[in-house]
Amino acid sequence: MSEMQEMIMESTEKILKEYSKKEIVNEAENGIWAKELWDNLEAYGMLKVAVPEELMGNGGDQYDAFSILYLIGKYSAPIPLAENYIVNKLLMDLGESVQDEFITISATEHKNLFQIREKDDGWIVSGKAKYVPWARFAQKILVLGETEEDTKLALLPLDNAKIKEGKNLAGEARDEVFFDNVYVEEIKTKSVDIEEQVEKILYTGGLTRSVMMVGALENLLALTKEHISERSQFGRPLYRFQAVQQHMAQLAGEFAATNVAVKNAISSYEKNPVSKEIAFAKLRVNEAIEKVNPIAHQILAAIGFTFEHTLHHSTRRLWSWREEFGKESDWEQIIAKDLMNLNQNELWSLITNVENSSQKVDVK
Amino acid sequence: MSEMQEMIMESTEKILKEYSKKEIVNEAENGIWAKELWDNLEAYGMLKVAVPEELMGNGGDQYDAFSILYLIGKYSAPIPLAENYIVNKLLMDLGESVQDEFITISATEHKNLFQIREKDDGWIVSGKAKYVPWARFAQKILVLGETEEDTKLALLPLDNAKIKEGKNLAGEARDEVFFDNVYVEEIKTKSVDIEEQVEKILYTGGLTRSVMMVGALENLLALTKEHISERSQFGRPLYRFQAVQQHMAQLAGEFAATNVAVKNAISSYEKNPVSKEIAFAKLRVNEAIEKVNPIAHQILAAIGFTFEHTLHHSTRRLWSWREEFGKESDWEQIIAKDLMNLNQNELWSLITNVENSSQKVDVK
Amino acid sequence: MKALRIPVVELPKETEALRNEIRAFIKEELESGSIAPSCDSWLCGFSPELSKKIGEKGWIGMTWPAEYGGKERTSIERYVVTEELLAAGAPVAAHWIADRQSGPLFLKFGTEKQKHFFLPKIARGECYFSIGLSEPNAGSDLAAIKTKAEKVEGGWLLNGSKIWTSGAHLAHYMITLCRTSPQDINNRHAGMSQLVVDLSAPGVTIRPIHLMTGEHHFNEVFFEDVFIPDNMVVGKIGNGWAQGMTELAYERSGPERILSTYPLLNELTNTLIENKDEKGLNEVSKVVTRLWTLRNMSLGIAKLLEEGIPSSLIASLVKDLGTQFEQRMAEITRLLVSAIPSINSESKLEKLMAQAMLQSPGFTLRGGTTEILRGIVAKGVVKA
Amino acid sequence: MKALRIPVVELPKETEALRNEIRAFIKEELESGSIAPSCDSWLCGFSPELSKKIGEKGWIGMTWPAEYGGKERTSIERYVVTEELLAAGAPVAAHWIADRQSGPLFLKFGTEKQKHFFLPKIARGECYFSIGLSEPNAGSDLAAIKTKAEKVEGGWLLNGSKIWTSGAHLAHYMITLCRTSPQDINNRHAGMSQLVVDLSAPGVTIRPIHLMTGEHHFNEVFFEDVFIPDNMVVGKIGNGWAQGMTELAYERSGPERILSTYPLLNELTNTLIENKDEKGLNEVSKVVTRLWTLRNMSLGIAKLLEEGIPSSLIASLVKDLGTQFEQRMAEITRLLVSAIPSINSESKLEKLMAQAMLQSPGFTLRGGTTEILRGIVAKGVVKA
Repeated sequence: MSEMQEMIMESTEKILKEYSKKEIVNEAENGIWAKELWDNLEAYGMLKVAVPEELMGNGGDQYDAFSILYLIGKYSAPIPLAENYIVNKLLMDLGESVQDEFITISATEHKNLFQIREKDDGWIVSGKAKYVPWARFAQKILVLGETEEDTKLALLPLDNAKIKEGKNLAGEARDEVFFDNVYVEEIKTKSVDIEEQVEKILYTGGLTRSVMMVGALENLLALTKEHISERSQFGRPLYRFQAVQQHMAQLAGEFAATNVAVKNAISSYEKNPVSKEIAFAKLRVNEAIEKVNPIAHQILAAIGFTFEHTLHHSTRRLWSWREEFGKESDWEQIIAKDLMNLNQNELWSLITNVENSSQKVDVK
Repeated sequence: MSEMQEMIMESTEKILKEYSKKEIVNEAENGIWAKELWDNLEAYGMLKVAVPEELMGNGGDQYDAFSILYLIGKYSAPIPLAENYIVNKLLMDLGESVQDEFITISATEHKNLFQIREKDDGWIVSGKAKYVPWARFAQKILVLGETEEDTKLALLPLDNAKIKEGKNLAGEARDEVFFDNVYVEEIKTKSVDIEEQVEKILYTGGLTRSVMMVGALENLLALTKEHISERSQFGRPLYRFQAVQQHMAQLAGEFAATNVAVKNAISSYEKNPVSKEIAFAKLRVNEAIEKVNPIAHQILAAIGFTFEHTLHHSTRRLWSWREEFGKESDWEQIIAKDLMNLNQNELWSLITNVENSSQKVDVK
Repeated sequence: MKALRIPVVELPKETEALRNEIRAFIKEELESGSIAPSCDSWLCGFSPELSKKIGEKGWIGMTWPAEYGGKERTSIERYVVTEELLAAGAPVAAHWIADRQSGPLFLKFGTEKQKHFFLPKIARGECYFSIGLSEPNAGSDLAAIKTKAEKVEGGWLLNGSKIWTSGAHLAHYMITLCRTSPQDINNRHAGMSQLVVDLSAPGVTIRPIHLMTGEHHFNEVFFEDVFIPDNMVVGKIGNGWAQGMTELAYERSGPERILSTYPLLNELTNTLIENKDEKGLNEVSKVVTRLWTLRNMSLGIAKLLEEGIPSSLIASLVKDLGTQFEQRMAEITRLLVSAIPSINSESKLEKLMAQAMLQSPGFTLRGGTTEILRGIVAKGVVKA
Repeated sequence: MKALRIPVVELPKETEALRNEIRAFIKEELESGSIAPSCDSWLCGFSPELSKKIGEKGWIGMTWPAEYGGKERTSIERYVVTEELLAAGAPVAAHWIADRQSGPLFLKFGTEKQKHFFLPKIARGECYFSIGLSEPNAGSDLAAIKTKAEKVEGGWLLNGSKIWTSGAHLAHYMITLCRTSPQDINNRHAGMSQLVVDLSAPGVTIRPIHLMTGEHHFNEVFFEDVFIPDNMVVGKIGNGWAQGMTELAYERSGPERILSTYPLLNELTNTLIENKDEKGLNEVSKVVTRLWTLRNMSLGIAKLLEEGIPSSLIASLVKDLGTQFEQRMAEITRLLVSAIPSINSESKLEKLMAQAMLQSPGFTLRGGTTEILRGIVAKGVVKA
């Protein structure tokens, strides 16, 4: 880590410790916007990391952005920073400046394009998006749509949209957004290839979730370690029990594995935002949860199962985030498609990232 | 258990202790027929249990037969008693007398019917059966075949068949049998419905394997218990280690579960030889192996991994038998078919075996 | 390995009529909208209305002698009733503990007066109990409890606190394990007794412990000089540990250790059948197979209990396997459907998934953790 | 949790050429029929011919100084060589221990004479070692070993026995951990030393231990007044335990803890691709994902080792995860294909399945059992 990066991490962690406390997380789950947290991150320039200054960003690279997201996960920060970064990335890649407002993004299904029709000096928009992160708090939404001429990425103001509130298992806002023939005077649109955008959203979103999940895993691990170090049972500290040790080692293993996986995926992202490493990472992280959450709750026992304790801030987020931007089956299919294109005995080339010199194959 | 049953079990166990010793099992894996074992079981009438006297059997019921098979599994007895019982059952159900020779049975795939054509005063037989249990030691083979007129169960002498020797992971003979236009003077045949026979062979065979597997599991459990009771490490008996206890409890759990499952399946068999209980039992027993074998080997460590120890007699049989007469996917499909025919909220009726009085459904 | 053999139970034909009676009852309740199926309904589904109706049907305390309001039916019949109610996800939490555990405890150890006082009320579905065992810093290690009662004239003065007592804020009484003699290091289980605490008595304070779901089922209960009259001692003073262990035998292998997430399995199966999803049903067939096996184990133990052959070994074993099964249900489901678990979803499946997932940590903790149970099983096997 | 963070390794472009060189070499060997891929080839595949060829290529002892026959290449390059050989299932058992463990031990603790004597021979693929650690009744508890050496003129007299020594019947030497001072109850690790035993010396008896597969890889080795000259002591007398533990660091997180069953995964993938089995490949994608992750962990630790930052915590952790992975491979395979594992089958897949299954118990035992490793990890995490 460079000095600059260390500074970013330190500042972020300081803000999170102050403004993403237990009580704030709990309140946010009841629908209250964590304003101070968001505003502080904004004030420190954290919302526009990894965007060049000429596009109104604050510079830095994707590694910086994902390092911040890791902390977001670790502190269960109840704000849509990941969505903000995804939108930044899409705009930036299209050569557009990033915005000052919070913009959310619609689901990634490309079967459900928004309909955008010219009318008078404005536009009529129809469409529906389910499970939109934090929509109720957003000023605008980035959607995939089609006009009479072509397919577009469109930035729609949410003022006249209907929003039906919902939430995921972690109490994070996941709303339904309806545009029912809404007249909009001005829309920013950009012609795009839909498949390509959908893929980029899925992979970028998948990577944000993977990174946040490993952050949450770090917290889970820390809480577990603290618990077994401090508590005793049958007259012995918990960490001395072999059953506890066997559990703890498995948690450590899953953390170390997912940590390596996402770091490798982040490394790949700058070169290729739809790299196979991202698919591997999200799948690997998702798979960890089935093991990790029950073990952590088993070790922390009744106490960790209470609202009072903060373990559930992490475990419920892990349960929620694994469903978002691709669950296991989605990523399995993506990877399996690559496998299907291999020649005989070529799996090893895919794993090592080195093609056999004697044969050439197109491996994404 | 009745007194009669206890006597049968005691005699069988005595024979097995004497004639299914470690050395004999090892020799059998090298292709030597366990003659004394077979002959003694024959002498005590064990080969024709569960067949009424009028069909040349020795009486008793299926519970007796399966109790004997349980011991066959427990002592890794290297003889085809299960196949012998399957053949007895098929013959008996067709009203035929059981035979004095050892008859094996061909695979259960009904796509591969043997071709039986009349010629002069005899028959010309063609066909091929893979993975036939103990074929090299059999006098005859029971196959599914077709003549010009209809489909038949046919009892073919093996004298002129070609046999290619093979074996399963437990070293049990699993041979390929070819009849290449072989002339046979006399064949016993019986017209049958092929589907029905295939189903009966699969279910009966599946039940024999399930029961033998639970027998083998008992041996595995006993060896494990003995090991942890007698051995020490780091100055403490093994059974005092919590990690060992957690393992041991899981073995005990799988044994108790599979034991109940097969007992319930045996209970159902007399009434319905293709009962859903048999499907449940084979699937449940099969599924146990993935857990049980690694745990037993882990507990017994290096010693249990040697040829010298007898643990592998059981573990290799468990690995082999789960592949025979239906692996997991086969039985899953069978059960899933029943599930597909259920009405809404009717799963509970299937599990309890009590149909909702308000609706009637055909559940096998 | 005789100790691990569980007998086959052929349910008597008569139980089919009983089963259908219960099914008809539940159907009516469902259709009238008075109940809705939910996961873990024996802990989370508190409905005095339903409990009273069930009492009226004669399905509480049904094995008890008629003189105490019982119906003198068999344990197997009781088993049928409980499993039908649980499979339907009916809210039976109110009377659950009293029926399963407190009633039998009175029958076994209580005075005639206690039996006549408590049992008929319980059987009517009007009197609810909770269990006072765990204390802060004495989770799995029950012998470490510190709550104590001192002898005073005509009774005992109780001081201390209990934690994780489910339903204490709704129940009428709590059977409380406490020390009636000072702790003895050489005999950690000596000097304990069981007292019936009236939860409305002066000196009792009940503080809610909210679960991570936000729900309130558990409580911390504090006793400050709570007077317990002598006639509210259960059994013998000093015999509390042994009595409490007997009590545990009733709770380890019942259908509630298998069926807590059954409503989800039912809904999953419904969904897959509707979608004609063969691949999904292949997976469900494994789940059904496990459930079928577990139920046969649980039933077999019920039969053994009825015959007076309790076995903490196999009961612990079934609880371990059963609660693992319950816990995996949500995980299995999410891989077979495209639904996302959400507690406020309009989809029944998504809602049940969320319940099953959020409640899942409790299954393998309550009534003996997995690790404790496996220790019991392993030691039992080595001794067997 | 810094202790659990493993760095990302970007392999230098140059390693691609090396990789392709090895692949070409293996391809030739496969095509000429001199080798056939097998599971667990680093333990079971003993081929002095191949080892010599690999030695000629400069791929044994490749990180060692040139004066001892090494090629002075990086650990990462060595990693590439070993993983390519293992992935191909090449029989590399003959030189494996000497290259991985004995050579580095000499480099670190050996005398100049020892280095000049042993290392060039090892690097040529002509000199094989085995490890003498375990003894009967001292499996995981190595501190309990009893084999001892007594000082005599000009050397030591060795008595005792070692068990589970792989390849002792084929190797030339064994590095033997033994007691050179009597057992001290207060310091169980004191008084041990490492001696090089010439396995052809008088007094050495090698008894085969056949595996349950019937194969002979392991041995029991007995020492009866075996004379070990002073110049065959490795490092310092009394420092054997510490030296031996250093040695273990080389063996815990290498590619051989991940790839023992890779030939099966490769063949499974081939089969499913050939069958255009999408569902099967979905399952394989999970396996590939795990393998990709494990490899990145293993590589990251290799980099840390190269930088002189050994960590028994993460090395143990990777060995645990890696060997679990290896062990599951046969189980995963059998559910995706209709093949039946059989050691004498004509089908490559069935044969590899049988190898992977029959060898599987060893993966999580050798070089530290799962339980021991997890203990190390847990203690490391608590201390971290």
